[in-house]
Amino acid sequence: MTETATVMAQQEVAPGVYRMELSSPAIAKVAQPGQFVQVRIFNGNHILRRPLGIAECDSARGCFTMFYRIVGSGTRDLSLLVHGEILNVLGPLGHGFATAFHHPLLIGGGMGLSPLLSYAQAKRGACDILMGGKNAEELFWQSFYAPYVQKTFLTTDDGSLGSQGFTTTIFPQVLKQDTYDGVLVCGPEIMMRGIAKMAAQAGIPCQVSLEKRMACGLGACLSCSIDTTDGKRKKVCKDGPVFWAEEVFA
Amino acid sequence: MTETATVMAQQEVAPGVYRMELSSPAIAKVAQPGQFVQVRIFNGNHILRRPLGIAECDSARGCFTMFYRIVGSGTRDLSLLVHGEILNVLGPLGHGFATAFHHPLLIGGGMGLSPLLSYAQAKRGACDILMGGKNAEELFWQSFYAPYVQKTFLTTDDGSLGSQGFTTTIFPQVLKQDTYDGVLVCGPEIMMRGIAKMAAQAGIPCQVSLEKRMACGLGACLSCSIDTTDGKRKKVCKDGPVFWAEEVFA
Amino acid sequence: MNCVAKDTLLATDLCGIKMKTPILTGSGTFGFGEEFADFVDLSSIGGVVVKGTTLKPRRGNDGVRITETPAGMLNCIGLENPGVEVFLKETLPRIRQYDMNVIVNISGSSVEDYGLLAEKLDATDIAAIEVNISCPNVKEGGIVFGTDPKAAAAVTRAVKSHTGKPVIVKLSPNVTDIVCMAKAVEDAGADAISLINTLLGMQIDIRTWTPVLGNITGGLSGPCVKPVAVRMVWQVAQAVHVPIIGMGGIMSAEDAVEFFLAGASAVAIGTANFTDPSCITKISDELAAYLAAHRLENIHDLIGKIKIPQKEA
Amino acid sequence: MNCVAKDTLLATDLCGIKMKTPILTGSGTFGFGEEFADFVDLSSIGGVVVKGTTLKPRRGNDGVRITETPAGMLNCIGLENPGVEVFLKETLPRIRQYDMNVIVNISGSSVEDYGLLAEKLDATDIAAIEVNISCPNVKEGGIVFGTDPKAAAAVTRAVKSHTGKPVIVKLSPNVTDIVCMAKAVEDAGADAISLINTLLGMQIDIRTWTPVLGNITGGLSGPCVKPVAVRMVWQVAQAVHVPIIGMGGIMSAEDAVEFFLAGASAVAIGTANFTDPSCITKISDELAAYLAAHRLENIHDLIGKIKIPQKEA
Ligand SMILES: Cc1cc2nc3c(=O)[nH]c(=O)nc-3n(C[C@H](O)[C@H](O)[C@H](O)COP(=O)(O)OP(=O)(O)OC[C@H]3O[C@@H](n4cnc5c(N)ncnc54)[C@H](O)[C@@H]3O)c2cc1C
Ligand SMILES: Cc1cc2nc3c(=O)[nH]c(=O)nc-3n(C[C@H](O)[C@H](O)[C@H](O)COP(=O)(O)OP(=O)(O)OC[C@H]3O[C@@H](n4cnc5c(N)ncnc54)[C@H](O)[C@@H]3O)c2cc1C
Ligand SMILES: Cc1cc2nc3c(=O)[nH]c(=O)nc-3n(C[C@H](O)[C@H](O)[C@H](O)COP(=O)(O)O)c2cc1C
Ligand SMILES: Cc1cc2nc3c(=O)[nH]c(=O)nc-3n(C[C@H](O)[C@H](O)[C@H](O)COP(=O)(O)O)c2cc1C
Ligand code: FES
Ligand code: FES
Repeated sequence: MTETATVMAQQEVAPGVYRMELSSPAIAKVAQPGQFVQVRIFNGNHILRRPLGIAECDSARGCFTMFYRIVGSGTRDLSLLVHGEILNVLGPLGHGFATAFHHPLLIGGGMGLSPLLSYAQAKRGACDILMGGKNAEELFWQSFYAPYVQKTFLTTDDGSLGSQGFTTTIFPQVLKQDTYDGVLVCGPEIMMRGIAKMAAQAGIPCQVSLEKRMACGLGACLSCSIDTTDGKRKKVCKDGPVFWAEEVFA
Repeated sequence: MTETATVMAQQEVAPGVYRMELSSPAIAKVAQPGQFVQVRIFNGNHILRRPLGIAECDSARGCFTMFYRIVGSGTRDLSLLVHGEILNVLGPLGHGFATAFHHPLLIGGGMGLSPLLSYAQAKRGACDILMGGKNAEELFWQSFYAPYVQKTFLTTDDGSLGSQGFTTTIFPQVLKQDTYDGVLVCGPEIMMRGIAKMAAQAGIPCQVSLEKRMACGLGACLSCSIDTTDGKRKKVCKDGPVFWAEEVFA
Repeated sequence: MNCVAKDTLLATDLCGIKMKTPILTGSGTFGFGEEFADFVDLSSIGGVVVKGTTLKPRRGNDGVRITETPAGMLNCIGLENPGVEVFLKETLPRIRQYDMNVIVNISGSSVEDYGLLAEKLDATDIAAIEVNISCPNVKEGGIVFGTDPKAAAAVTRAVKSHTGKPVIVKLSPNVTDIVCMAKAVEDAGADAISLINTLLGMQIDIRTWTPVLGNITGGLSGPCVKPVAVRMVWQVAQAVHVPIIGMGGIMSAEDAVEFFLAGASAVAIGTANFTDPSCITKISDELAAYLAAHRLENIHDLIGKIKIPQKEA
Repeated sequence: MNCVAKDTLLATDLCGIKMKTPILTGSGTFGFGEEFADFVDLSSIGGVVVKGTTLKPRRGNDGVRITETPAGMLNCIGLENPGVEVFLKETLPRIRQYDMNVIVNISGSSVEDYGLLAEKLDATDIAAIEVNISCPNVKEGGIVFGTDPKAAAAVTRAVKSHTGKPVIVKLSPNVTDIVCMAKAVEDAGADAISLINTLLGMQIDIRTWTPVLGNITGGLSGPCVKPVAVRMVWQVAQAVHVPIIGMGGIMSAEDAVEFFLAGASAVAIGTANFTDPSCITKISDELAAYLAAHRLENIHDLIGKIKIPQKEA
């Protein structure tokens, strides 16, 4: 469905990273953790919508939030919107994370922490989070996760917060500290591949959330096709964005 | 010169007709009656600027106003701007009306009344105005002219205000009532031609203000070329928009 | 406006295809129709031109497949499709439920391919075949046929001789003389002509110094190409007798009206489906409103009705 | 950044023309330069390509000459110009004061016209001649020469044989095979190639049902055509050895960088001058800043430096 959504709040949470809250009751009501929306910016500059993950959902207030980083003209124009302005939102789209886990470990890097947040929120108290970023600044996410997760593990490339390294560096240690029945990952592909491999070795089910440029978001245009390990073609927008790791990583 | 101008006020003065006040000190300082500006709307939808006449000028406050009718996408987008938003203005452009007249009659139809207003204002108390419109609603101009002119003559196509007919219908009568040393006309071409012919017969110097679609506004692109009666080509943007009637109407 | 009025205003017949509206979807932008079923009542539109179909399945191009451009987009999907056999066995039976005109867009790498595809599709209940000789994104996409009038005619004849269905030939705008191409396929028996496919374009990432698209170049579509498309429809309409399906940048009923005035008998909506998935319904409604406001009784009263002012002596 | 740095970064030599920046103005969009003297320091830019000049004066087309389109515009000025004699006697002496590279864009209706124009211009101090074989708006605008490689070569040879000045040939994008056109004019002696002139387009007024433009069709320019222009520059750069002047929709230094990466040795700014009359200065400054930020020493380090990823096996 498409819905005209009003910007309720917008705030720069870290340099170049914004959190936008939208009033969008129909979408907020049915969204599942890991799903995304395709936003249409009405300033006349954009023929294509932009896919953004749903980060937090407040179905009672009819609102949801998105976190995004400015990387080009669409996200820049988005960042200029102020309270009361409108967007059009198509969604919720795609398949989110499996919800059957009891105590999953969420692993996110960069903006990948956005869709995972919706999972932490939906499974309040069930998850631990392992988050990685370039530096302390990029880990502003802590405060957003705090209300929903049990344990938080931090890594930064430069060691300015948590342990130095990547999420893949400390993942084995984290696994030793607790028993997880699932690992849900979202971040750069190289990180997801790394985690998926280790999770498989540890025998823990693993889901990953992929990104590909999208036009329709509905499975029609084939902009977002990927190869799956069984030799088929799948569409990130419709069959994903969340896949079982073994479906997509050989 | 180009200047970034702030919208100080915007108001719908008649159905589909807007008056916009811009803070634009550099332009307000030097603008001559009958000159125009090329406005650039910053919403990403417009490659070309739009030419609009300068209607009132307040050099002390550094502001000028424009009146425009919504006829297409540019004027529509202009009408959506609110106090505090910005435009870019290129101008003042072209040659305005001759200022040497002592008691000229201004004749305007429709949006042609906009550039004439700047003349009435500049020659405070010197001019009479003959205005024509489809109906009473279109003659909202009266109140804007009132502070600056001596006599006001009104005609409407439907007779709902002033005498019924066109400005050309009552022009001969108006000429009998007073002695004018010049006639300055702006409106539909057919009206300007009619008035110019009668003014010539009456032996009164006549100036007309023309409109042609414009791209550069600087005499460079030749979008706005017209034929003159001496067989030359002139540019409305640079050589005009005001011409002596005999220069352009055979 | 009530439904009856709308139906009468927009109903049309395009080389034998009965259509509720003269508005189709552009191949490759609307999947098989079913993907848009939540947004559009598929039985109420003119028809769905499905994604380009080839003899064998194709996985399409690698890397980035779309990118936005000023007032448009580039794509290099590369004709990813399950192949005609899967289409016939799985897709067609599945989409039958929507009660819509299905037009199948076909691409081949040889004249024989086109003939074979036509033969296979002939035995079905599809409404028509659209012959794509203009896909700029794959060598096998027929673009070689789309730039040479003789080859285009050969493909057209091959398709015509293998099917009794209406055959629509979709031309490439990347040619010097579109009229010559149109005449060649008309003479070869085309029942209608689709205009335009995408213009060949390219975008370069100035951060990485690499082409943005995986296939380096791609096809340009959207409002940016509309002036070129309207011009080609107008040129071709004066030269051929078969109906034209106009497309290229239609975002609104106003845009569609330009194509009808230029001489298109129907239009197709492509890129706009990405901007607004229910736009085809809105465009139909607004088109009906435009016709009503102009006191026209049917879309035919608009087709080719452009008035060309006579030059003064 | 100080001026010295900017000068070294942008200074270039284009087939013998010494230019302070690799940025020219597009013919027909910048008059004779003088109209923009209040907005641009004319002596500091690469050069001014003046409005298309013909043997005889031309009054151009009647009616509406420009209209806006999505991310672009159509024009049908129709080569209005005072003729080469007036240009030589009045314009050229007048604009000499600006100390700028003057490149004269010429159009003719026969091969002889082009030869004659070149001969007349040869005796002056202009920097180069740009041969327009691509104006879509007048029969005499050379478009017939612009779509046929043999005719294009003949025009090029005629100009070359009448002048010792650098000869730039400006090609039309309205062709099936731009590479073939480029090679033809290179073989005929062109010293450089300008790409692209406008795409032929059309707009219809849906209120009056008439074409918006007085000449019915017009030339499309502006950001909407940029993907097509970049693609053509890239294709031609791989096939010819002479330098290319790239143009079509450049609004910013980022846009210009795309053209340089694709293989243009210089660029020209057209339509953008209407959006912002001082844009050429801003684009030069931003281009210098881009080069500095990428630690490049001169614009040459950017030209043709696109990286084409190797396809995986
Ligand atoms: C399912 C999904 C969910 C996403 N969720 C988020 C999120 O929650 N927060 C967030 O910051 N980003 C998210 N992204 C990425 C986001 O869509 C892009 O950053 C955005 O579209 C860029 O738009 P732009 O106009 O600013 O950039 P453009 O100027 O269009 O491009 C700049 C760069 O952004 C990347 N990009 C452009 N379009 C896309 C696209 N459609 N998908 C992926 N990358 C793209 C490319 O690398 C490109 O070089 C998500 C992407 C997908 C597919
Ligand atoms: C020197 C000059 C002064 C002007 N002063 C005023 C003024 O004070 N108030 C006012 O309301 N209008 C004025 N105009 C007309 C005004 O420029 C157009 O109405 C405006 O540009 C239309 O823009 P648009 O995007 O809304 O319309 P578009 O969608 O571009 O076109 C709609 C219609 O407007 C007309 N039009 C479009 N562009 C122009 C243009 N550049 N010049 C003339 N007509 C055009 C055409 O008839 C067209 O069919 C003036 C024009 C000129 C040349
Ligand atoms: C993503 C995408 C995929 C396309 N795939 C096809 C195709 O498979 N076959 C075809 O004939 N045209 C294809 N086209 C072209 C469109 O059908 C249409 O001709 C073109 O996009 C112009 O219309 P538009 O501007 O409304 O999109 C495709 C266009 C897009 C944008
Ligand atoms: C109003 C206008 C007039 C033009 N006149 C000429 C001309 O006389 N000769 C020529 O070779 N090109 C002419 N052109 C084409 C431009 O020089 C340029 O090739 C084209 O507009 C693409 O660049 P742009 O998108 O930056 O404008 C003209 C373009 C415009 C918009
Ligand atoms: S974005 Fe269109 S199929 Fe996925
Ligand atoms: S608008 Fe360019 S010359 Fe008048």
